[in-house]
Amino acid sequence: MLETYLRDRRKQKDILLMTHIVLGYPSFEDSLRMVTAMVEAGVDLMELQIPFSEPIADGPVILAANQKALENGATVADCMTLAKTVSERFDIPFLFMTYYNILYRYGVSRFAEDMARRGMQGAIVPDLPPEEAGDYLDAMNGQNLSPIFIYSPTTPPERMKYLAGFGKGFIYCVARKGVTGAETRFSSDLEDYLTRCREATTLPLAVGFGVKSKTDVDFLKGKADIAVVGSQTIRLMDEKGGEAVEGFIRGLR
Amino acid sequence: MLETYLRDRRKQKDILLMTHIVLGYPSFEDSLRMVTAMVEAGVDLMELQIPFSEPIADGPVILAANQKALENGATVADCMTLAKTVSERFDIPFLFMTYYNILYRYGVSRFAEDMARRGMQGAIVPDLPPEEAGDYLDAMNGQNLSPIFIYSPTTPPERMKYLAGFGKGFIYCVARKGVTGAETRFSSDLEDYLTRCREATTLPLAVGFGVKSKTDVDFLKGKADIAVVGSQTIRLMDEKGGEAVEGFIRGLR
Amino acid sequence: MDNRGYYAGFGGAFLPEILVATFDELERTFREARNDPAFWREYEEVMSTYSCRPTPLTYAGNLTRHFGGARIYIKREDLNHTGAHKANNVMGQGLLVQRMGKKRVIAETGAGQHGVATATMAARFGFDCTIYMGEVDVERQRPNVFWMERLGAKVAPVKDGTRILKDAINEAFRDWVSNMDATHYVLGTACGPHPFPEMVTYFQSIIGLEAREQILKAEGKLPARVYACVGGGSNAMGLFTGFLKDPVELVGVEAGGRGLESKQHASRLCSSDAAIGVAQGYKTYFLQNGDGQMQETHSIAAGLDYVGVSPILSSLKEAGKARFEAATDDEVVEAMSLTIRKEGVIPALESAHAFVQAFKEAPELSKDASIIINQSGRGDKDIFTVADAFNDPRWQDFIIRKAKGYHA
Amino acid sequence: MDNRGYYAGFGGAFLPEILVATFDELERTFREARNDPAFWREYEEVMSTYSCRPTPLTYAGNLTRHFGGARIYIKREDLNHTGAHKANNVMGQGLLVQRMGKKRVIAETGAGQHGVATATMAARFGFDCTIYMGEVDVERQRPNVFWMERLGAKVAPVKDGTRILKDAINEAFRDWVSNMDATHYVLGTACGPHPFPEMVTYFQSIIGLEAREQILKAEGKLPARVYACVGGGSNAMGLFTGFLKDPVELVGVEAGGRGLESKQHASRLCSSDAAIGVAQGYKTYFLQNGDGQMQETHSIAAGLDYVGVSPILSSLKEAGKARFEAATDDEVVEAMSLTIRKEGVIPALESAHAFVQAFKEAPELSKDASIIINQSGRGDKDIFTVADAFNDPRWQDFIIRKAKGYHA
Ligand SMILES: Cc1ncc(COP(=O)(O)O)c(C=O)c1O
Ligand SMILES: Cc1ncc(COP(=O)(O)O)c(C=O)c1O
Repeated sequence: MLETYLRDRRKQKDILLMTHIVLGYPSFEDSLRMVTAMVEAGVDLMELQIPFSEPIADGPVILAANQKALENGATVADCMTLAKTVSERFDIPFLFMTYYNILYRYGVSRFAEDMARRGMQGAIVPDLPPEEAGDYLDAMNGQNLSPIFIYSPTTPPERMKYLAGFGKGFIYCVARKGVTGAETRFSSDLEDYLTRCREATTLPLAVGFGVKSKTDVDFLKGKADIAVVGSQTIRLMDEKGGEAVEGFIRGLR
Repeated sequence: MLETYLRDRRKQKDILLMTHIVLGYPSFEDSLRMVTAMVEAGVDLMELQIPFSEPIADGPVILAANQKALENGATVADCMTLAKTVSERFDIPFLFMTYYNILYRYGVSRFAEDMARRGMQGAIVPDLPPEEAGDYLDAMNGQNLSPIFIYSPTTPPERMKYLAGFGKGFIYCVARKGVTGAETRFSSDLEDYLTRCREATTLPLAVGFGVKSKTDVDFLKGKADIAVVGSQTIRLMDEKGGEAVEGFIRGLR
Repeated sequence: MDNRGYYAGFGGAFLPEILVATFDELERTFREARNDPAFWREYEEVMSTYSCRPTPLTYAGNLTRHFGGARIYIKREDLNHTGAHKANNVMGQGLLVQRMGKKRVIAETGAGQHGVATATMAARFGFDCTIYMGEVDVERQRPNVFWMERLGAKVAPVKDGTRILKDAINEAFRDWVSNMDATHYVLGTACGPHPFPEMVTYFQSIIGLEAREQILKAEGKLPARVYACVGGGSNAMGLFTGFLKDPVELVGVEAGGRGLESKQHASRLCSSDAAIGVAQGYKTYFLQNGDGQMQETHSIAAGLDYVGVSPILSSLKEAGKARFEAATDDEVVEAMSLTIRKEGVIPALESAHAFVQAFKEAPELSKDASIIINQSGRGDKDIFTVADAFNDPRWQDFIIRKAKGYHA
Repeated sequence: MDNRGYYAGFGGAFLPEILVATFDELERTFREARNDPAFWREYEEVMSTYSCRPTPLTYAGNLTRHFGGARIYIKREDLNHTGAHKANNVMGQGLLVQRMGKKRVIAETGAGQHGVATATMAARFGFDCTIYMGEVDVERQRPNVFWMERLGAKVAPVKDGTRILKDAINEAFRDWVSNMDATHYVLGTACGPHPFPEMVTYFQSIIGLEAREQILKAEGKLPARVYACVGGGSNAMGLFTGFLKDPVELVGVEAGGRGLESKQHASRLCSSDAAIGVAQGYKTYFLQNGDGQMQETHSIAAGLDYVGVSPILSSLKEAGKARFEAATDDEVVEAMSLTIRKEGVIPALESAHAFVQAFKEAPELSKDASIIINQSGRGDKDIFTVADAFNDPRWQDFIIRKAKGYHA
């Protein structure tokens, strides 16, 4: 189970690292290379984003990657194939991240089955609050997969508790308002917010949106369990090529 | 007096000829040349049009001549000067034709005085019905000048009589609806109309609008006293030069 | 015609003889309609089911606060079908054309606004329609030409004279004297020979009647002043008529163009470049030279770019019953800009003239007082002119790209 | 949020967690306003003094005679301030924004119509305003961009995705998730997460309420059918709401583009290219591929060129309570042309879709029956598109000359 893995791993490390890539961006070969590099660099778990044409919660960098992947012909089937390859090849948990329509069109329970069969451990679906997630929760739970839910700085404490009731594996705390990829201020406000998150759930906490340096990761130590690095690696790959990514990730902790 | 002159002259000819030119078109020298040629060709009286920027009752040919004359700088004073020259030099009656604003701005009574002083015998002002013409009639009558009024095919018999009460010299019968210069059908309708005109007044009748050949003039013989040739001479001058005009006019009777 | 439509010496009917009978018929028909109480009701019915009368009187709270004086109201003629007060006049004349049993209408147009309105009326009433439009305006106002043609009207470019509005009027008269039997000339403003000034004013008076009722309802008392732009004068007469007997100051605003000293303007009532004269069938102030030749005029607003002005306005001016001011092109763009931004309404360039003067005077009036500005039309019809007035580079890029798309 | 806005399984609120609180506030505010009888009166007051509601129901006698069947009525949403029914929605949301004490609004726009309406509302209410518009549309719809800027709005071109309407919606959401505290997102149609479909329908229902009253007054009985074009579905829902409980057939007309077989259309409810899905926060029929990726759409009418459709319409379709048809681009131009010529009204290209279907069906209906077509907007705003659709060579010359004047 994802949560157990994370708790075990946390015993060995101050903070865990989760990275994020968009599958098929710019190609599936590149995706595989990125996963390899990231695992070698020591990340503890990864989000694999199935590209969607309307990635409403994503900022410009990930948005562009989604589009490019689709233009290059990425399909959900390709993503499933890659998922199988990486979970067989590497020893860390992989999660899908995507928008609900991808699951809906695939068929939610079929999607969960196929995920499980390919060794995936969970999913993050940012446009699916638990109120809309009946089928999804049934399917995920039926396959022993972890549905990851999200906290935001605007989420009131009662709702945090409510969300915790549905989440498995960990809670994804978005560090600030806005979409992925923009600047985050690692401040006392963020600290207060994480305290509220901590009080609302016993699940491990992942913090994402704007994490892009060792300083950021250090800031999170003791306040969260997982630092999530998303747009920054894509930005790096776009600017300096995939090779730069491994070094970058090694340097984060 | 104009009417007496016309009656005398009619005793000698089946029909009289009145021609029309636009003063200052294309220049005052040309105007003088045209008058000379026309008089030599035997016309019995002439309308000299003082150009106006809004010649509402004129068709394209005379309209264009008005504009050109103004563009070339023609002024009312120039027209008065030419009027003096021609009435001193030639032995036929000259009339001004123009629109009321020219008289109005000049001062109606001053205009009449100046006309008389320069030997002009009357005026045709197509946008001045007798109802609006109090000052004008006083001034013209005061100077023994002939105000020419107009009949049209839409004028009912009573109004013809009414107009005849104000007119001096002759009545100008427009041959058809429309503006100067278009085609007129010399038909039994026209004949009926002229019969109505004849019944309404004892003044001599001039017929204009569309007279442009010997056939037209012949048609009018016995039905009217004066044939008026207007646009056709300007058209001829534009197309074949002033020299062609004299021959044309000679050929009309 | 007994009543020749004189207003303290202005007006009259200086008609070619051939039109006398036609005007007699028109005047008779109008007189009868006016005396028939059912006629005005029919007119109101048409205007409320085909256009959207009564048009609102909008309280301009933001502008009021901005100027800190009188409470500013805007009469929303821009919401009329076809986008201006011109609809009132054409629909009214359309009803008269029906009464006369005529089957064809003609009209002049400058900006194109009255042409579109007339073509619209003709489509609706099933009349044939020819619109005379100066060649210069045909070139400038292509969008309106396009719509007139879609509406089934023939647009006849006038290539004579200065090739603008006054020449189009002349040409319409030339058509009329040939085809008066089945044709009515729908003159677009409160000018021309009697009964046009009276008739157009009658139809436009719906503006003032509504506005008076609306302001009394909103404010409980009459406004201190009312403002309207003055081209031929129809929207001004329409508004003023509602308040003629009231202690309300009537302010007409003419096109000051590049300034009253520049000779490039269209101010007949507040510039010494104008003098009384007779043209296009009526007596009024005209911009003319000493010989009586009409002068070229200029305004940023095509609809105000005319040499003459309603004889009724001339008489109101002489009697001191209305005050006239001029607004320059630059002032107009500025007032328009402010109005759009503050209230979200887009006055036509013509209408914006009235706003200029109202804005000058509002601050000096008491906060208890109110004023009404007539928004005679909407400005979005003027995109080509307005974009040029604002000198918008991205608009120019857009047009250039568009042109390239046509393989220019 | 207790009521999640489901209509027979369509709708819902598929929200990023960060917006949940914002939607709770919006839904609460809307609920309170709706339960406050003074609120609808305030709304009507705004719509009648700032726009010109009630808009007329115009009897189209010429078209009726032309088709020889049912009596045709046209509901005149084109006469609204800013030229379309979009005004109803934005002014209503504006009042809610005031209630919430927010100071900034954002909106998406495709054709520009909703952008202009929102910018207008923002100017009037004194809100800051940003309009998201696909880069492709910014290029195509420059006139509307020009006016939005004059109105004080910031127009943000969206360079992502297909760079049209749906991408503008995504981008507006991205703004909102960053700035929800002081910002309200004025969604332009009856789509999106709950409560938008219900809320937009509520404000647009003024169309149907008026139309019902008006037709009863004019005809003494209900119409046989009512027709509205369907983009997102707001004008259709607005009209239909007035007749939902009546024995009146509701007909929605989608963009058939180059034909339903061509894949170049925007028919979600009457084409097998569409399937149920979840995007932009709600569940409905979307034009999408087997993977759930949204497809490119096409319509001559920018305002219908959208992948999704109101969940309420989807539910009406499934329940057999409304019928949906498609009109092709060519049919639209023809119907528009006929309407302009016969009645002197200029439907927007969007609205003309409704006319196409009504014209197909009018002849088969009895002469005693009546139908209502919703003229959701006016077409003169679309001069660039319409002139291209009519392929007018003189328009092209005009643009080319204009471009030369800019030293192109
Ligand atoms: C919007 C608008 N306002 C005003 C005018 C000026 O005309 P009038 O003075 O007759 O109202 C025009 C003329 O085209 C116009 O279009
Ligand atoms: C005039 C007009 N009609 C219809 C629509 C389509 O929107 P809806 O289906 O929400 O009414 C639009 C959208 O821009 C529009 O501008």
